[in-house]
Amino acid sequence: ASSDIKIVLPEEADLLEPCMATRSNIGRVIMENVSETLTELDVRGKQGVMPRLAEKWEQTGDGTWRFHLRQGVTFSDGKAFGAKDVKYSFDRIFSDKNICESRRYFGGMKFDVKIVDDTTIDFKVDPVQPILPLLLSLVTIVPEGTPLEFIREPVGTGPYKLSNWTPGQQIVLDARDDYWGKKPAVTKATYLFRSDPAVRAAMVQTGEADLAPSISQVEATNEKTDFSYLDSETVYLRIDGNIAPLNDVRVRKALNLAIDREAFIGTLVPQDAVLATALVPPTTLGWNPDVKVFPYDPDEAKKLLDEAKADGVAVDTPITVVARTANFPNVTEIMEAIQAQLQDVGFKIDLRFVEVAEHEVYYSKPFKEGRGPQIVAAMHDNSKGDPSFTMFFKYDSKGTQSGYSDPKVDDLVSRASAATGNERAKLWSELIAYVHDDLVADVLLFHMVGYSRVSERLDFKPSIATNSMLQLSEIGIKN
Amino acid sequence: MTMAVPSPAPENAIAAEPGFFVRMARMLWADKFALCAAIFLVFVIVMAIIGPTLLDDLATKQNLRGRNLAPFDFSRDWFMWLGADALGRPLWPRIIVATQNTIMVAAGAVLISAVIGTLLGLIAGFASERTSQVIMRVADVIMSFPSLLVAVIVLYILGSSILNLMLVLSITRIPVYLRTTRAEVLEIKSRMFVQAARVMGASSKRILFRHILPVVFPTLMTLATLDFAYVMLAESALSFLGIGIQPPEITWGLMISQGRQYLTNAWWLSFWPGLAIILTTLSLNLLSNWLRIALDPVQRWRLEMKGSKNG
Amino acid sequence: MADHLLEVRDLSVDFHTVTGTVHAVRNISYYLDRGETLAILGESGSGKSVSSAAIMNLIDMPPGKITSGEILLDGKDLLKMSGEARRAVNGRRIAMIFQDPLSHLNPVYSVGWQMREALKTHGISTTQAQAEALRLFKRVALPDPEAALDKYPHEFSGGQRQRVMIAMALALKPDLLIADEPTTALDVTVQAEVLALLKELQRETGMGVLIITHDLGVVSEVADRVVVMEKGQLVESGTVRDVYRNPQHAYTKKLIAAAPGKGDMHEPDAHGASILSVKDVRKFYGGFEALKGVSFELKPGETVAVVGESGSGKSTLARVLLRLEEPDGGTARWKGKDLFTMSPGDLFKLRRDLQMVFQDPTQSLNPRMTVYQLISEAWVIHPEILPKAKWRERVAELLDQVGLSPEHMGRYPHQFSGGQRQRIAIARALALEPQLIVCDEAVSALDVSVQAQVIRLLDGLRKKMGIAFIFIAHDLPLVRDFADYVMVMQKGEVVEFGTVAQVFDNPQMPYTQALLAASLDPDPDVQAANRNARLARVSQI
Amino acid sequence: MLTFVRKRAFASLISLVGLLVMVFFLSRLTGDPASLFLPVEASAEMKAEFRALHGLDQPLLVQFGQYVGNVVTGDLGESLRKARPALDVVLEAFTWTLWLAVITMTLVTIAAIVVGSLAAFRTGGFFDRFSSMVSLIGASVPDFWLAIVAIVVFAIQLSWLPTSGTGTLSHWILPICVLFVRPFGIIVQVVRGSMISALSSAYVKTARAKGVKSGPIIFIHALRNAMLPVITVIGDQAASLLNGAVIVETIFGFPGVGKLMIDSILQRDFNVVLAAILVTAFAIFLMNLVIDLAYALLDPRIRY
Ligand SMILES: Nc1ncnc2c1ncn2[C@@H]1O[C@H](COP(=O)(O)OP(=O)(O)OP(=O)(O)O)[C@@H](O)[C@H]1O
Ligand SMILES: Nc1ncnc2c1ncn2[C@@H]1O[C@H](COP(=O)(O)OP(=O)(O)OP(=O)(O)O)[C@@H](O)[C@H]1O
Ligand SMILES: [Mg+2]
Ligand SMILES: [Mg+2]
Ligand code: NI
Repeated sequence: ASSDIKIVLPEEADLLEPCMATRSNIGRVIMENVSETLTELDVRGKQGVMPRLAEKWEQTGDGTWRFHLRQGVTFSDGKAFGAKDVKYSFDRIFSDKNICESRRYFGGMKFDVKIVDDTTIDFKVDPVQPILPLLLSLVTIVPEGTPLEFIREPVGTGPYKLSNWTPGQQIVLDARDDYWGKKPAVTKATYLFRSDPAVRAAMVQTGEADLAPSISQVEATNEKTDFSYLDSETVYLRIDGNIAPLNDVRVRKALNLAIDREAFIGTLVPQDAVLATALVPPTTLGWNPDVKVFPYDPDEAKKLLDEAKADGVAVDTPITVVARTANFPNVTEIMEAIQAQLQDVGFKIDLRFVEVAEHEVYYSKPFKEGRGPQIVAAMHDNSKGDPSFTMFFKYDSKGTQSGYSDPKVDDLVSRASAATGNERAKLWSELIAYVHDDLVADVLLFHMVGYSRVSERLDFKPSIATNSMLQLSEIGIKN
Repeated sequence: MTMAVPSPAPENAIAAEPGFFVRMARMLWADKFALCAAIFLVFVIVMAIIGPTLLDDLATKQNLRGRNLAPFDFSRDWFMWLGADALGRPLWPRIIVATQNTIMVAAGAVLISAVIGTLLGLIAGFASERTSQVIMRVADVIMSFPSLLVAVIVLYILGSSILNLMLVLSITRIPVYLRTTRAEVLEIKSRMFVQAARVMGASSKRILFRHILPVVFPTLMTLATLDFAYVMLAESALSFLGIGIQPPEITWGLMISQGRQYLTNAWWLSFWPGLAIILTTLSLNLLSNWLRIALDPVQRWRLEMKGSKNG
Repeated sequence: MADHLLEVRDLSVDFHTVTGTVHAVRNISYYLDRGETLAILGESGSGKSVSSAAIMNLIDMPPGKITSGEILLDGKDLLKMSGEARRAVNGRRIAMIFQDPLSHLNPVYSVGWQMREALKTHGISTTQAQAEALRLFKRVALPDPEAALDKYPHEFSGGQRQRVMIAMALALKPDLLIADEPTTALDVTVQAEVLALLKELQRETGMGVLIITHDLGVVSEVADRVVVMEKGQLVESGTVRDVYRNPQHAYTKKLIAAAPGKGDMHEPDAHGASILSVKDVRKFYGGFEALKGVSFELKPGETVAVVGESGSGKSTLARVLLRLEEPDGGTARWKGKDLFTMSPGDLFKLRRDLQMVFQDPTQSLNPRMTVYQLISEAWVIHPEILPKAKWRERVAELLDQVGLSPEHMGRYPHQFSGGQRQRIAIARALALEPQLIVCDEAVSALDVSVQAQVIRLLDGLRKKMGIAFIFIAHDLPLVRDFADYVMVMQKGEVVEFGTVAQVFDNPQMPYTQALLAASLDPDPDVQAANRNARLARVSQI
Repeated sequence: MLTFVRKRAFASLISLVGLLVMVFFLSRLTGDPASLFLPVEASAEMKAEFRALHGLDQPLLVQFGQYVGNVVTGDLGESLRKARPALDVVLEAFTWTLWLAVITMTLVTIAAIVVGSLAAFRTGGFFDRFSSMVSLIGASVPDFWLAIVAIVVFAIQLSWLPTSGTGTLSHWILPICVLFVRPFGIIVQVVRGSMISALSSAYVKTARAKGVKSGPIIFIHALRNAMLPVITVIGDQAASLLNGAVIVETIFGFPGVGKLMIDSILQRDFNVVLAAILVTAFAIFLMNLVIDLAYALLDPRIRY
């Protein structure tokens, strides 16, 4: 069988910029295929952070991390890989000539990168980063001398190199002969782009493509080729807890109790989706199994509302629910159903659908002055295994999407971020429970499920990371 | 040689001319297609007026467990006969409730654009070269402004509402009417009867509206009735992109765009509203084709002859 | 019996209208032999055009309907032929010159193209067709025939368009030529040439000619036999001389009696200041100078007749005076104010006083308006003339005055005959009660009896209300009867100007003399004598 | 004629500038590209940096001044997202769209004129009823329906054609067929209406009297007289293909300018939006000029 494969993706990459590889449309093409990272998170097993370009690492007394790099690695342009490239890659991320997305993971940190020798490099970070090896799984390495401005033709150490990109039509990756690791089964991958899920599914069916990593639930009808996977996207209703009546915890609880989450499963939301108790998926460190999903209890919800009303809370104020069109599958139907359920217990809900740019205005700070009570339906993605990528932004009083300023939350977030090991897990668990049970910060809904269609000639099972990264080396070819 | 032929008996008893409405009704009766179309449109209009008050509750009652019910299961309640949507809401009451918004947006947009476009076109064809040049270049600008950009801008700045949507859609349709009208005016104004009217002292306004417009009108009507479909579908596309009408409001276009993802396994979701659009357009056009003939004295016999077989 | 070229038997044609059926032609029968010319004379609206359109299969059916009869061409019934066979007959065997050349020429093709098409349908190659078209254009005396081929219909004068139509019909060398009022727009010199051309072709090819005309002079010049129609029926037939000398039917008698050119000539007696004084008016069409400085004066109640060569700028002069076309020089003072530099507001007031009857009546009537709307529009525009309650009554009165019936009020222009449309146009001009009417060949399509009635009407108005007329015409006897002054034009210039008596009795310029000499006489004997004299003159040279 | 074209070109230039100014300011009122380019978690500083990098932090008028300065030298700026000159991005996409539009409109024009004329020739006859029905349904069918149904039938069931994409000639067939339907429906109706009047004119009688066959009578004599509204509507439809074949481009993965424009608008990639509008506007202006010249060509009574 041919070892060339075709992959059809929903959206073309604007750029193939290594430091933007955390963006899913770019990452799916180049992450670990063209551009590699020092470390890699194991998403299939339970190994945690694994070596990639770094062979091992350790933390010295003052919190400095020392990484020992792999030897004999070359870039696709023939240059040898060494510590200078790692340093350069970091310098490039922090350069003001570009806006590298990976920079956001290092917000508020001061980096001091020191080359010890050609294969050893030290990272001194202030404040100390207990999860630095995990963070480095997000940083792609480019050869020294790569322009600081965004580039369109990445050079990396990965098993593939970019051999052709016809914008609008296709991107072709070819396997490298001089790759340092195991030779992948796929020798050539062509990426095609179709926005319509039905067309993507059809292309695998007709043999025009071999892999469609995301198709819609309704298209996934063939057991042999269609697989579902937990895709690390979590749907929730972000509550702006500063504005009455949403600043009353009883009202927030009532919101939670009024929604019949189970009814969505298998109908508007795929059967395999999981009800969420936290904004992070269960595979994440510190995920708290003791937190229970709010039951569907409209009577209780009504009671809570009545109580609040008796205390003078203006529960009759219309609440605006803002959702983004095409944010996730069935968003309109789901939101309409939620609206109906909330109205059943006595809420007044104005449902508004907006396009991306406007959604952003509601979702992120600074919030508009003089706004009414607002709820934003949104989807959050954290496949990185650690809640720190979530908790600060969504709940800390300084977080850009946070609707609260709760001292206890702030304290837990800062302590957990600084902690390591079990301590870290414990603190995150505590925070998750507090946010869910006591603060009732938001209405958590579902951990979503994605579907992919894989041609029968391929041996591939999608994982939670498939949304953001698609390692060609994981794809086998049958017979 | 000469032969004389007896002179004929005076004849040709000419009947009194029937009134305008009687005549139109007779001509409508003569064209059965147009008659059906007219009846259908009356039904649509009635539904647009009373539909929402009549069926709103039925149309918004959700039932997640009965979602995407297939049509033609006559063992179910009558309102489920056309199937149910993704939230288990019965389709045909929804279509009826949606009529009001749909017709309002479509009729509003078409009327606004047709009226403004035609007026400007008449002016552009008749006025001084400079005025005409200005109008035409503005039309060029509108024409090359992608309608979606207009939509994003207007709806972003003014917010999304039925009225704004009507505005957006009408702005983008103005150039067709404008250009068509102007092109026709350029030709018609050289005709002799226009000069004759001028000799009588008819004002430009009268010449434009009484002499030129009636000649252009049928073409504009054809365009306008076709634009009905265009506007409904454009509105659907806007909804899909998140800048048009959004739930819980409903229109046929929105229903289509919501049904889009189920096209391959629950076709009825977008089929019925699509059919509603098709039937409405078809009716409008049949009626406009009929009207074109009914209003044209040279063609009118086609309908009159059929009406009174051996009149 | 069976060897007639054309025989029409018992033909009847009906038209459907909202108000009832119009019997346009009723049981008419006539025949025509090879090489013969049959003239159809008759009242305007009597069914002449319709019956000939029936021969060509050009009646829209429905709303028209041939209710009875046969039309035999060489013994074969055209009405029973298949569409295909019928088409082969049209053009190839029968050709037609239409009454209304402007609307019958395709406005978007050059006349040369239309000529060539006629020839090519006839199986002639393109280059040959070009040469033949040119030859025919020369034959019908079109000026600058080569350039004319590339011109579009609207760039011609009325008479020139008519000659294009004639050339196109003759190009086909038909066995049968139907000529519907072929010379209404031609001045008499050109008319003579065209008639001669017809005769010549007839001699060459043995063509049968069916000529529809109201001009008794034309009848006496070309026709062998004549049939007379009235109200859709054939009322009389016979040789030209018999019918002229010894008419049987009352209508025929009336017709012959009405022939103009026998009355007294007007002596201009108007006093006072002139209402219109035209000085040195010029007009260019591209490089072509259509008017080369025309000047004249007009007093209230006076009539200036403009006669002259077809294409000499008569209609152009009229259009310029009415500001339908911008002049390129000169002045025209209407009661002291210059018409050409007047503001739109003043012009509007003035429109009431100045009216025009266009040369092509069909095109000047809005096809979507009924007769009532067409005529009453004048009062919609100038409401001070008549209160709305009286409109209907007044329209009826006007229609009656021009010889139409009030029942015609609800009909649309396409439902009328050529002459009837012309009368609607006249009624419309009269509705405004203007002070000056420009009549561009306003009575050319009317049979002499109706013509006489209309002329009497105009003359009455002139006397009663002091209306002045600019009367463009080619029919010299008519001019003689109606005008005070005569202005003779040739090639954009006024070549002679004088009172009727001066011009008619004592023409100065050779062109005027030629014009008068070419005038046809209704009396076949007189005309035969004239013809012989002319031939004698030609052979002497 | 030449002076007309010159005057017209000048006027078009002015309106092109007007268009540019309008789009420039209006599009900037529709929100901040920084928050769309960067993930929601990005800090305010990063967003500020993004704006600074692309000069979006400057006062609008300054930005405009710079933009105009660049445009004059032929530089339409870089795409905010693609790190490529905006004009390159647009021209690449526009080529596809242009071909698609040209081929589709050519086919549509021919087919619609033939069908519409024949329908008018026998008004009320079977062919007229049938073709009206078909074309009207065509004009009111949602295009994505057609696209998906076409893919299901011709690509999946019958396997005659590829589902989508570019490359071979067969890739063009489905998109063109789908794009064909609506303009066809509309133009057929316009042709039909216009031809009914033309066919009842007196000059058609003349042609019949000359013995001209029905074909030339319809397509030569009447058609040219009926063409004025027809070419206007053809122009309108072509324009909407030039800047709006979004659905078809999206479904068939055709890298045209319609989809590009939508994406850029939704992402607020201003430079690409401006460049795309400039390019399509230029094409549309040119087309309108050609149409106006065509009026004069078709009808000698119209003179400029
Ligand atoms: N389409 C029509 N509908 C109704 N009546 C019609 C129609 N066409 C012609 N007629 C009537 O038929 C009669 C005969 O018309 P026709 O054109 O044959 O007259 P004509 O003898 O040629 O007169 P003219 O000398 O004025 O041209 C007229 O009274 C006219 O009103
Ligand atoms: N629009 C035009 N473009 C070019 N030439 C024109 C135009 N209109 C008229 N002409 C020319 O101007 C000349 C005068 O035309 P006009 O119509 O005034 O003649 P006329 O005297 O009325 O002739 P007739 O008796 O044949 O109607 C003609 O030679 C004609 O070819
Ligand atoms: Mg006649
Ligand atoms: Mg004239
Ligand atoms: Ni006999």
